[in-house]
Amino acid sequence: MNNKNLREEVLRISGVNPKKCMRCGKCSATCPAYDEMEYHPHQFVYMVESGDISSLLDSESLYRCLSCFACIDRCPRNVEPAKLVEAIRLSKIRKQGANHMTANDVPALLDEDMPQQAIVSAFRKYSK
Amino acid sequence: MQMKEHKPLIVAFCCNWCSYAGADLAGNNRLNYPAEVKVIRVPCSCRVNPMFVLRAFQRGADGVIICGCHPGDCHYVSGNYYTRRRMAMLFSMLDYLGIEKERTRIEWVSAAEGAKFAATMNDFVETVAKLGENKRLEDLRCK
Amino acid sequence: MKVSYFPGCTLKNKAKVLDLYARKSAEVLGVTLEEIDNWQCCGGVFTTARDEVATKLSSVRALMAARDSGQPLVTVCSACHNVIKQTNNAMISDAEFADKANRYLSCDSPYAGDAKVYHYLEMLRDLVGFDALKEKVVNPLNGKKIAAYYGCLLLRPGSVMKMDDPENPTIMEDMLRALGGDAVICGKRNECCGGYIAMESPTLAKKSSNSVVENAIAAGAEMIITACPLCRYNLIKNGSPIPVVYFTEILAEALGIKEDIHE
Amino acid sequence: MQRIGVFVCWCGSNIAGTVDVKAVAEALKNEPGVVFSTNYQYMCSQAGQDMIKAAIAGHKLGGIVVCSCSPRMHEATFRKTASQAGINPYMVEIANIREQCSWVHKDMATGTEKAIILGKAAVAKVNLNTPLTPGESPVTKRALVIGGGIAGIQTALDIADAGFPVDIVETKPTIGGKMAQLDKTFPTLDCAACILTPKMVEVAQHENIRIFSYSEVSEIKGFVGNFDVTIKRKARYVKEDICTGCGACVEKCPMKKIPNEFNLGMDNRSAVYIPFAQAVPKVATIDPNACNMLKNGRCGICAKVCTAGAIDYTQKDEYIEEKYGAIVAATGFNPISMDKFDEFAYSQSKDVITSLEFERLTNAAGPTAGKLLRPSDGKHPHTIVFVQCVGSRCSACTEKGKEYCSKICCMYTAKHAMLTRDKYPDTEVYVFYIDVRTPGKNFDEFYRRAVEEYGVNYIKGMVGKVTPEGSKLKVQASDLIANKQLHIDADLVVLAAAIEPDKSARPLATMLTASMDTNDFFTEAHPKLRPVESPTAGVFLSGTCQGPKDIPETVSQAGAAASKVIGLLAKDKLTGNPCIAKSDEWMCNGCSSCGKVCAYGAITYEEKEFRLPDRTTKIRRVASVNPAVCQGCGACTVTCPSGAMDLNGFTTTQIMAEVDAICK
Repeated sequence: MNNKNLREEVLRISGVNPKKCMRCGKCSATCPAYDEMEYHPHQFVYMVESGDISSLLDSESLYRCLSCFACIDRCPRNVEPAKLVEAIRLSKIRKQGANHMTANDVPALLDEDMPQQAIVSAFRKYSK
Repeated sequence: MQMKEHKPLIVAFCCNWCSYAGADLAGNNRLNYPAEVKVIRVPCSCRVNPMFVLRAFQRGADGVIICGCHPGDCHYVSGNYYTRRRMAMLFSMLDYLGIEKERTRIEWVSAAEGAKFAATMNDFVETVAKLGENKRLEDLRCK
Repeated sequence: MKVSYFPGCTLKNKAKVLDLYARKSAEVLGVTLEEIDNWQCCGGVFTTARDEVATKLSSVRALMAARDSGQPLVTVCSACHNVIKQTNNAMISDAEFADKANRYLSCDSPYAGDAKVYHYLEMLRDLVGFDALKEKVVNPLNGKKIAAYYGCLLLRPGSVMKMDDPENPTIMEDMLRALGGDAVICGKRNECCGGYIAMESPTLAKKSSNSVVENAIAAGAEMIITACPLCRYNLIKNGSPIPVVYFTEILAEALGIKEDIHE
Repeated sequence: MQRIGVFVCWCGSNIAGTVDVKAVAEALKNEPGVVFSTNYQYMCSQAGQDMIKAAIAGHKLGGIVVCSCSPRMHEATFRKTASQAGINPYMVEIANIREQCSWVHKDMATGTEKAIILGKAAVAKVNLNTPLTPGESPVTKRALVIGGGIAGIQTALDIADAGFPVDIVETKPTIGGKMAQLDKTFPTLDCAACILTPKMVEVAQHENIRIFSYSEVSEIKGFVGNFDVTIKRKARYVKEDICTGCGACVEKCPMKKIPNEFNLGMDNRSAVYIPFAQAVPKVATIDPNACNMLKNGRCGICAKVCTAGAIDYTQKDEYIEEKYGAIVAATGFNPISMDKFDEFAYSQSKDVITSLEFERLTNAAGPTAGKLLRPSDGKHPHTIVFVQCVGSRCSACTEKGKEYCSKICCMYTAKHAMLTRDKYPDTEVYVFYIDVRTPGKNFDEFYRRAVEEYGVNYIKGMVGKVTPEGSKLKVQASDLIANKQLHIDADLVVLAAAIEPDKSARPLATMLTASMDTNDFFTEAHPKLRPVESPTAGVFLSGTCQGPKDIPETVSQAGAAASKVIGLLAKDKLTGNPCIAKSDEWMCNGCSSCGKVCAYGAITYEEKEFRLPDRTTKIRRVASVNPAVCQGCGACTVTCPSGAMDLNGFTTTQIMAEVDAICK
């Protein structure tokens, strides 16, 4: 899919209008996963707006978002960057064989105290 | 036999402060539009009683257009908002009565928009001309 | 008073105490938690994608069950609460999604978001009342300095959760005060612990969790309470020097029923 | 039926080039009522006008139609002509056959045809014209200024200097407003008090100005030139005319722990207080919520120490009524509440403050005597973070903050940052900004000086979270240009809170029937051309009640509002526009529909006694239009369900006649 169609798809899935962004950077200022990301929340918004989705699709940043909704709550313009991250991640992992995490990966990542919630959540975020 | 070309009759209500001045500006700039358009000056588009529109159709008008200041720019603060709401109701009723939606129009023309006034009138006359003569509501006793 | 109860996967396994104390405390407070039949896992996180339908159906089923029983739906786990409340909101605000979800479930009466969803804390505040709770306290916490840790899922997105001010919440502090504790307010109480990233990037989870704990200790806390099993796991796993317990544990303790329960 | 004369103008070749003017004059001769019809090269010329006058006299004309250029051009001219010839000026109608006919149609046949129709419409209308006389109303030569900040002060001084009496109503015990709280002013850095207090004194001493401090407007009736206003003078429990402002009572008052509003609660005042040293009037006020004597009768120390005998615990609220010709709203602004922005920890830490609080902290008369000290521990802060746009430029759907730019924050933040670096060079200062907006004389230069000369760190980005930890404030922010997340351990965080109109503005607007926008700023009569007038006649706007403004803008607007007031008060009588609404009392059923759509509050309702045909009387509620307030838009005429409301000069029958004439 070319970037333009991808952009349309991401906007449709997320329901986000990146044009509302006034480029204040509060999303990135509030993001707890910032340092782990190659592209930061404000860049997601800007890159989706300018149609550069492919770079985002190939970035590990997709799996670093914690879905903590801080950027959604604190954005002064109601842009909701986390919804864009989610939409792009889904565009990626919905493709066959593109799962970021498989059942085989899990045992190595577990310890005995880890709550089920973590595994369920990670699966929901990382695989289809 | 060739049909005689129908010349539509258009009544345009223009508010004194924006649209009537816009029509004057179209004249100043010599921007042509069909002579079928006859302007009636009102202080504000909100002075246009739906009865006036009905009366025009009753007397054989083929189209009625109401022009006012842009939303938010009304000389009388909020008059054009009343117009917009009243005419939305009236136009849908007229549509129900069989007067095509295209025969009625509401347009915002500022005093600086002479070109918009001319373009709007050209377009409106062309649209109404395509629909042909308006027979609905026409009261033949008035003829 | 009877309410429908959605415990969730973790409360049946790693977080049994959260569940157990929630039920026992509710009993003391005159509330019966009626577990929904055949509930299914909520999925842990709500997906904000508008075209994701299947992943939200288990929540819709739980909501339907609550509606049919005519009772509010109560959850204890932050994650379940978040997913179910957001799903309920989507059923109200997103007609396209609601239509699809109802078609999938093809039941007699479509679900239109009518069930009322409460977090257990909201139940304490709005249905029981903190004043009534205070009267039931037998072992007051004697001014113990406790920091309430909300994490992210309990309060956000604020416009959907509508539980408390997402930046300046008071609900857990008010509960602590009702129980006779000294609520210590720490600024990081509504920052993320790292959540499920613990699997993918333990370093990030460690960083997030440690900053929360450090902040609580700097504020003078001797203990941290939380409503989320994953928060508790992350804080403890990453070496919190002060105890991190579920809010239901401290509740049961104050209500004087902790000793009755043997794990 | 009128005796109508028709005058067709050639306008040289402007009309005659595409319209057969003779044919038009000929065609209109046969219209009902027309007894005379002619054409001439230039009707607006002296000769043309003389021709009209002669025809009016010669043919005993009652009304005239001039087929010429746009009425916007020469309607006034021909009305004057008619008036000089002895007929009512409103018996003139213009058929616009130039701008809307000859200039836009190329073909002589169609041009002529249309000109005839336009002429017929004008004849049809003038047949229904009636003589109209503009109403007159007297003007009370006194102005009321509501709000005693710099806007109200300047407006009052300018009006008073022109020789008209002015009253200022101020809710606080002193005039001065927000400017009195400021330290220095951008971009010149002169001290606010040094330039404001002389003006306050001038107000106090001006023979034409009365100050009603600690007072509120409680009722407004009437209309332009004739407002009846009730002012509530709240009991201050001190006789204003006797108190010398010596301060003995303040010193001896045992209740000393009352949060001081003037210093935004950063220090305390006593129950009897004078807000600040240069207060005008310099009179003490007793806070009834704090005073023991007033609460439970146990104290009375202030009365004992007052040598002037000014204390009066029995004082009651007093209502005074006064007439005014013009009212100026100058209600000002307040910073918004920071309640919904607690990611910046305003409620959690004393060291997170608003910019207005920062002003007090750096003000020599402030709680720290001008030393920049942290409110929590009184220590000197070494790292200060300024956050801009807190609550400004927020999307409406976030339901917190304001959509507009508050306009003044960029500049005062630059000022704060610069002054901090100037006084305390060891302090590290960061300013987080989205955009730096500096349109104003010497504004950008000022901001650049803060950066280049004073070494303020301007960072493009926003603060996401402030976490108090120990004695530090952990600031997490983004640096968008470096593409980094920053973590700064700050000692003080200053929030540039958005400003909003004072809460008293909305009830005042209701009393004035003045319109407001969705943000509760007063709406101006025209956004470009009448920026200091409210759409409601006789009501004027001064300062930030109309929109965010800095001091020079406020002062210029205050002066402009004053000049409008002076222009109004200089008239002995107001001549109205006679083309206004009128209600047929026999048809009116008092339903109030017209009053609801009137943007000017021109319509009131009264119970009126009617004599019925059977000689009984009946009291009915009917609408009545105030001719001094009505602007003649006609909104009420259309909304009236019983058809009782009509508009002079544009009556329903007149417009119907025009429609008929066009469609014939």
